Amino acid sequence: MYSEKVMDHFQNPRNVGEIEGASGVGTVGNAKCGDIMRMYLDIDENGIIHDCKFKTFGCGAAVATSSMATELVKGKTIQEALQVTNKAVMEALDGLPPVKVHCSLLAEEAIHAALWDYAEKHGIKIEGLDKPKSDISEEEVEEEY
Amino acid sequence: MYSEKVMDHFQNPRNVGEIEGASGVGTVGNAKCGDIMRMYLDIDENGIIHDCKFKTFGCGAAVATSSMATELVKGKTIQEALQVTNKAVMEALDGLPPVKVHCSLLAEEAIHAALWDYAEKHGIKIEGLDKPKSDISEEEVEEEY
Amino acid sequence: MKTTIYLDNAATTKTAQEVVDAMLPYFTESYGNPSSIYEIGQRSKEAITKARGQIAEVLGAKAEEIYFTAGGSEADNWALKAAFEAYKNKGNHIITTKIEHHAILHTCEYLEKRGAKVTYLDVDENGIVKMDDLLKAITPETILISIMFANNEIGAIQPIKEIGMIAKEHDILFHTDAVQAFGQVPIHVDEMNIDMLSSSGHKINGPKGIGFLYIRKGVKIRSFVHGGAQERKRRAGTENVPAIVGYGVAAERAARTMEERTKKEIELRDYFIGRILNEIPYVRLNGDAKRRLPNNINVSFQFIEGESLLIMLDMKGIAASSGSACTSGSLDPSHVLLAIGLPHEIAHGSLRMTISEETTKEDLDYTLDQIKEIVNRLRELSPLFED
Amino acid sequence: MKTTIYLDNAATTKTAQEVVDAMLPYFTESYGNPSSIYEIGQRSKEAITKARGQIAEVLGAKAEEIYFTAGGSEADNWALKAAFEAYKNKGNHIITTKIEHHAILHTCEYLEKRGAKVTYLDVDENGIVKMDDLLKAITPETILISIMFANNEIGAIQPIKEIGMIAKEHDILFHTDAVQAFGQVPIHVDEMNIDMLSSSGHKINGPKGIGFLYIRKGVKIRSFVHGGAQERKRRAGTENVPAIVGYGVAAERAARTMEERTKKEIELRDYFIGRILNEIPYVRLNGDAKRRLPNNINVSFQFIEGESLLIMLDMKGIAASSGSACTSGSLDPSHVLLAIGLPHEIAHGSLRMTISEETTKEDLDYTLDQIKEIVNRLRELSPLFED
Ligand SMILES: Cc1ncc(COP(=O)(O)O)c(C=O)c1O
Ligand SMILES: Cc1ncc(COP(=O)(O)O)c(C=O)c1O
Ligand code: FES
Ligand code: FES
Repeated sequence: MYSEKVMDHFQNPRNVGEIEGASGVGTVGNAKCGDIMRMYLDIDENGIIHDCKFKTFGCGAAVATSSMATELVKGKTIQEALQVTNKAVMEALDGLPPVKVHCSLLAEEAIHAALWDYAEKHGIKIEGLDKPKSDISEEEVEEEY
Repeated sequence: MYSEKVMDHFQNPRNVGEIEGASGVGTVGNAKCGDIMRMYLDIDENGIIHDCKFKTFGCGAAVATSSMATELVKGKTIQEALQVTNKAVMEALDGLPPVKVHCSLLAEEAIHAALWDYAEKHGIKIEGLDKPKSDISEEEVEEEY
Repeated sequence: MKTTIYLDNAATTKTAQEVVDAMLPYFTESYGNPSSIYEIGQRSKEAITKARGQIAEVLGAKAEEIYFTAGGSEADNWALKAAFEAYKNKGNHIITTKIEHHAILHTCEYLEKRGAKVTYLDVDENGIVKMDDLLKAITPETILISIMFANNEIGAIQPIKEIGMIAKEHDILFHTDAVQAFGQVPIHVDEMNIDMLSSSGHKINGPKGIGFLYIRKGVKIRSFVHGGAQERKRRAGTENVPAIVGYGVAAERAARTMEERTKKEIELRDYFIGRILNEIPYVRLNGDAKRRLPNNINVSFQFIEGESLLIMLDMKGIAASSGSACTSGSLDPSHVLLAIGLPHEIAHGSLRMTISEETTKEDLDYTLDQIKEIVNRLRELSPLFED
Repeated sequence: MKTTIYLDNAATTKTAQEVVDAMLPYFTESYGNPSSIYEIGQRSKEAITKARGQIAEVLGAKAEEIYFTAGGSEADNWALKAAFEAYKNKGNHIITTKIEHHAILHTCEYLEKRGAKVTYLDVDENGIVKMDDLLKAITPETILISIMFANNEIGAIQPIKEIGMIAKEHDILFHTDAVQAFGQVPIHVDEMNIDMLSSSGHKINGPKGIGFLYIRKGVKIRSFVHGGAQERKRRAGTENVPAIVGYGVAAERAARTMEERTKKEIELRDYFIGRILNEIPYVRLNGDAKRRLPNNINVSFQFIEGESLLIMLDMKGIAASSGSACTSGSLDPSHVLLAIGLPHEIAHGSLRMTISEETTKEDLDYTLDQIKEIVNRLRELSPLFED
C-alpha cells in the first residue's frame, strides 16, 4: 500500500517533538476527522528555518508526510518553504495512494499555518501566503454508486 | 431422481405395442406438451381385461407409469381397473419426483380413455367413469417468484 | 451409470487442475480480507488485481472496467436493472431477442412489470438476429440493446460487431451476455463497441460462483448489491478471492489455448454432426452450421422426447442435455428452439452435446452408436412413429 | 511483515482444512451442473441437498427454507429489497438500527430513495437496542424489522428473542443479519420467531463467496436475481457446488465445536480484555462486557489514530482491524462507535481484535506487549497527548 519511503518515515519519523518558544506554530486538521498536525518552526534573523518539529495524530501517511515536510523545510528560507507543496512532499515520498492525498495537503497547510503564525507574531506579511484554512477537506471525492 | 422401479419400467417397459382390433383404445396428452400416451385394452366377454398394451411419447416417468399401469390393469375387471388411480401407479413405482406427478395422471387418464372408448363401442355405461378430459394439466403448480 | 463421456460443457465445465492449484493457497494460507491493510490482506488484494488484469486483457478492456459478480446471472440482472434505473429519464425501451438466456428474459419480464417496454427480436431459422429488425425496433425511447454473443442451446453466434456499430450510431447502451462466448471466440470490447458484457467462470474451466460484468468507463451503472466499498463501490460483499484468482487463470488459459483448442473442436463437431445427419433418419441440425460455437452440436430426432433420450444416454455413461422442458416439469420446450421455428413435438426431441478439449473422436463414435440404438428403441415405443 | 498472529476473524476466517477437503472433489471430479439429470449432475444435486440439511439443522429450520446466495451482503440486500417490494401495499416503514452493517444501511438508503421510511434505532452505551425504543417505533405502516443478531465491530449481541416476540405480536416480518452470530451463538429460528436470517460462509471457516438467506416458509419474498429455476426459483444462477458443500461442512463443524470452542474463546477474550484495561492507561472497552461475541475484543486508546496502530501491528506480524475510517479515505470513524456514544477522536483510536479457536494465550501476551510499545510511541507523536 505505502512506498518504502513512506514506511520509513512512518516508522522512523524525523523531527518529532515540540520547540519551546518556537518562532511559529501551526495546527491543522481536526481530531473529529482523525487527523491533527502541529508544526513548530524555529526561524532565525535571516529568515532561515533553522529547526522544525512536528506532532501528528493521524494515519501512517499523515505521520510520514509530516516527517518528510519537516525535512524539506529545514534549512530553507521562508520563500523556499512556501514552495514545499503537498505534491513536493508526495514526490519526495515516492507517492501516496489516492485516498491518502489529503494527508499530504495537511502537511502543506501545517507549514503555511506555522508561517502565518510567525508572520503575525512578527507583524510582517509573507508574500504569497494566505490565511490558512482551519479545516482541510478532501480533494478527491470518489463517485458514489 | 427416479426410484429403481421407475428405472426398471423405463428401461424394460412391459407390454409395449399395439393390439389389433382392441376392445378399447385411449390416447391422452398432446405432442406439443411433450407427452402422448396411447393405451390398448383387450376386454373379454366377462369384462376381464385380458390384455393391455401401450405406446408412449414422453419422459422417463411417462414411459414407466404407462408400463406399470398396463401391468396393474391386466387381469382386472373393469371396475377394478377404475381403481388404478395415478396414486396407485405411483405407489407401485415407489414414488415419483413432484414435477413428475402429472405423468402418472396421464396414465390414469389413458386407462379411463380406453375404457370410455370400449364403453362407447359397446354402447354401455361404466359406473363411475366420466368422459376423459382431452388434455391433462399440471396438478402441482409451483409458485413463481 | 457413472458419467464417463461428458458432453454438456455448455452447462458447466470441469475446473482445470491449473485453476484449482492457483486457488488452493487462498483458502488456507492467503485467506486475508482484501480490504484489510495488513500483509495477509494485501496479498489477497494483489491476487485480485492480477486476476482483474488477466481478464481485462482477454477483452481488450481496462482492468478497472471489470467488476466481479457471483456469476453470469447476477451480471445479467445487474446490467439490465441498473441500466433501466440509470437511464429511465431518457426512455424506457429495451431491445433484446427471443433466444436470450432466462437470466435476461426473466429480468426483462421483471422490468416490464415496472414500466419497461421490451422488444424481443425474432431470429432467423439459424438463430441469427436480423439487422433490419434491430434497426426497425429502435425508437427515441430506446435506452438499451441487450443481445447475447452466442446462444447456449444452439450455439449461434450473433453479428456483435454490427450490433455494436448500430448501438453506437444511435447512442444506445449495448450489453451482451457473453457467458457462452467468452474464452471461446475472440472478443474486443472497443472494436465491437460493447458497453457492458457478462461472463461466468464455470463455463471456461474456471470455478462456479464467480462471474463479471464489464462496464465501460463512463457508463453510469449503479450498484446492484449495496453495502461495503468493494469493487470500487459498485458491488458489495467480501471478495471471493480464491474464485477470482481461479477465474483469472481460467481466462488467461482460455485465451492462450483458444486457437488450437477451437480448431480441434470445430473439426470434431463437424465430423460428429456429419455422421448424425447421414446415419440417422428423421433428424435435423439446429442452429447455423458455420456461425456456431466451436463445441456445440444440437440436433432434433423426430418422434421421440428428450428426457427419455437423456436418461438412456446416462445409462451408458454419457452426459448431454435436451431442449425438452419435461426435465423441469414445465410443458413448454425450449424457447430457443421454438424461436427458430421448430414445431413443439420436434423441439421436444432435441439433444444438445457440447464438447470440450478433452473430447475424443472415440467418445463421439461410441456416443453415436448409443444414440442410434436409443433413438430406435424410443421410436418403437412412440405412438407418433409409424415405420 | 508476514502475518503470523491473525486477530481479524470478524473480517474473514481461514477456510478449515476439513472444509477444503470436502470441496475439492467438486471442482475436478463431481463438477456436474446440479440441474442436470445425468449421474454427474445428480451427484452435485445430492451434495447440495446434504449441505442444505446441515445448515438447516444448525438453525432448527427446514432444509427447503435455506436459499443459497453469494454471501451475506446479497442475503441482506435480498431480504430488504424483496420485503419492501412484497409488502409495500401494507406499508412502507422499516425499522432497523444505527449499528447495522453497511449491507443493511446502504440498502436502507437505497430504499429510502424509493419511498421507504426507515427508523434507525439508537443503541445504549453498550451497543444494545432498547425494547422500549423498538415498541415506540412501530407504526401501522411498519412492514419489516431488521436488527442484526450480533454486531461485527463491538460484538454486542441483541436480545433477538424479545425482538422476535415483539415482531410476532405486531405481525411484522422480522429479519436478522446473523453474519457474525451464525455458528458462534445458538440460534433457533422458531424459538426466536425469526422470519429471515442472513449468513455468510467465510465468517465460519467456510469458503468466501457463499451465503444464505433463511426464509420462513410462507413468507412471500420474490427473487432478487432472476433467471434459471435454481433455489426453488428464488435465486437464479448455476449453484456454486463446491462452496455450498464447504459451507455445509463448516456449519456442521461450527455447531459441533461451538460449546467447547466458545468457552475457550471467552476465557481468552476476558483474560486479554482484563490485561489491556489494567495495564494500559487511557483505554476503554467498547461494547457490552457480557452480551458480546465470544471472540470479540474492541478497545479504544485515547490520543492515537487507528490506522497507524494497525500498520505498526502489521510490522510485528499481527493482523487486526480498527474503527478508524482513515483506512478507507473517508473521514468519519465507525458509525457503530459513534452510535454507542464515543467522541470522534476516541473512535478513531479503536482497535478490534477477533480471535479464533487457533489463538493461544502466548499470541495474546505477545500482542499485548506490542500494543503497549506502539501505543506509547504513537502517543509521543500525538499533539493530543500531554503526559
Ligand atoms: C454483520 C455483517 N453483515 C454482513 C456482512 C457482509 O457479508 P459478506 O461480506 O460476506 O457479503 C458482514 C461481513 O462483512 C457482516 O459482518
Ligand atoms: C447465455 C447464458 N447466460 C447466462 C447464464 C447464467 O450463468 P450462471 O448460471 O453462471 O449464473 C448462462 C448459463 O447458465 C448462459 O448460458
Ligand atoms: S411426460 Fe413430460 S414430464 Fe413426464
Ligand atoms: S490522516 Fe486520515 S487518512 Fe491520513
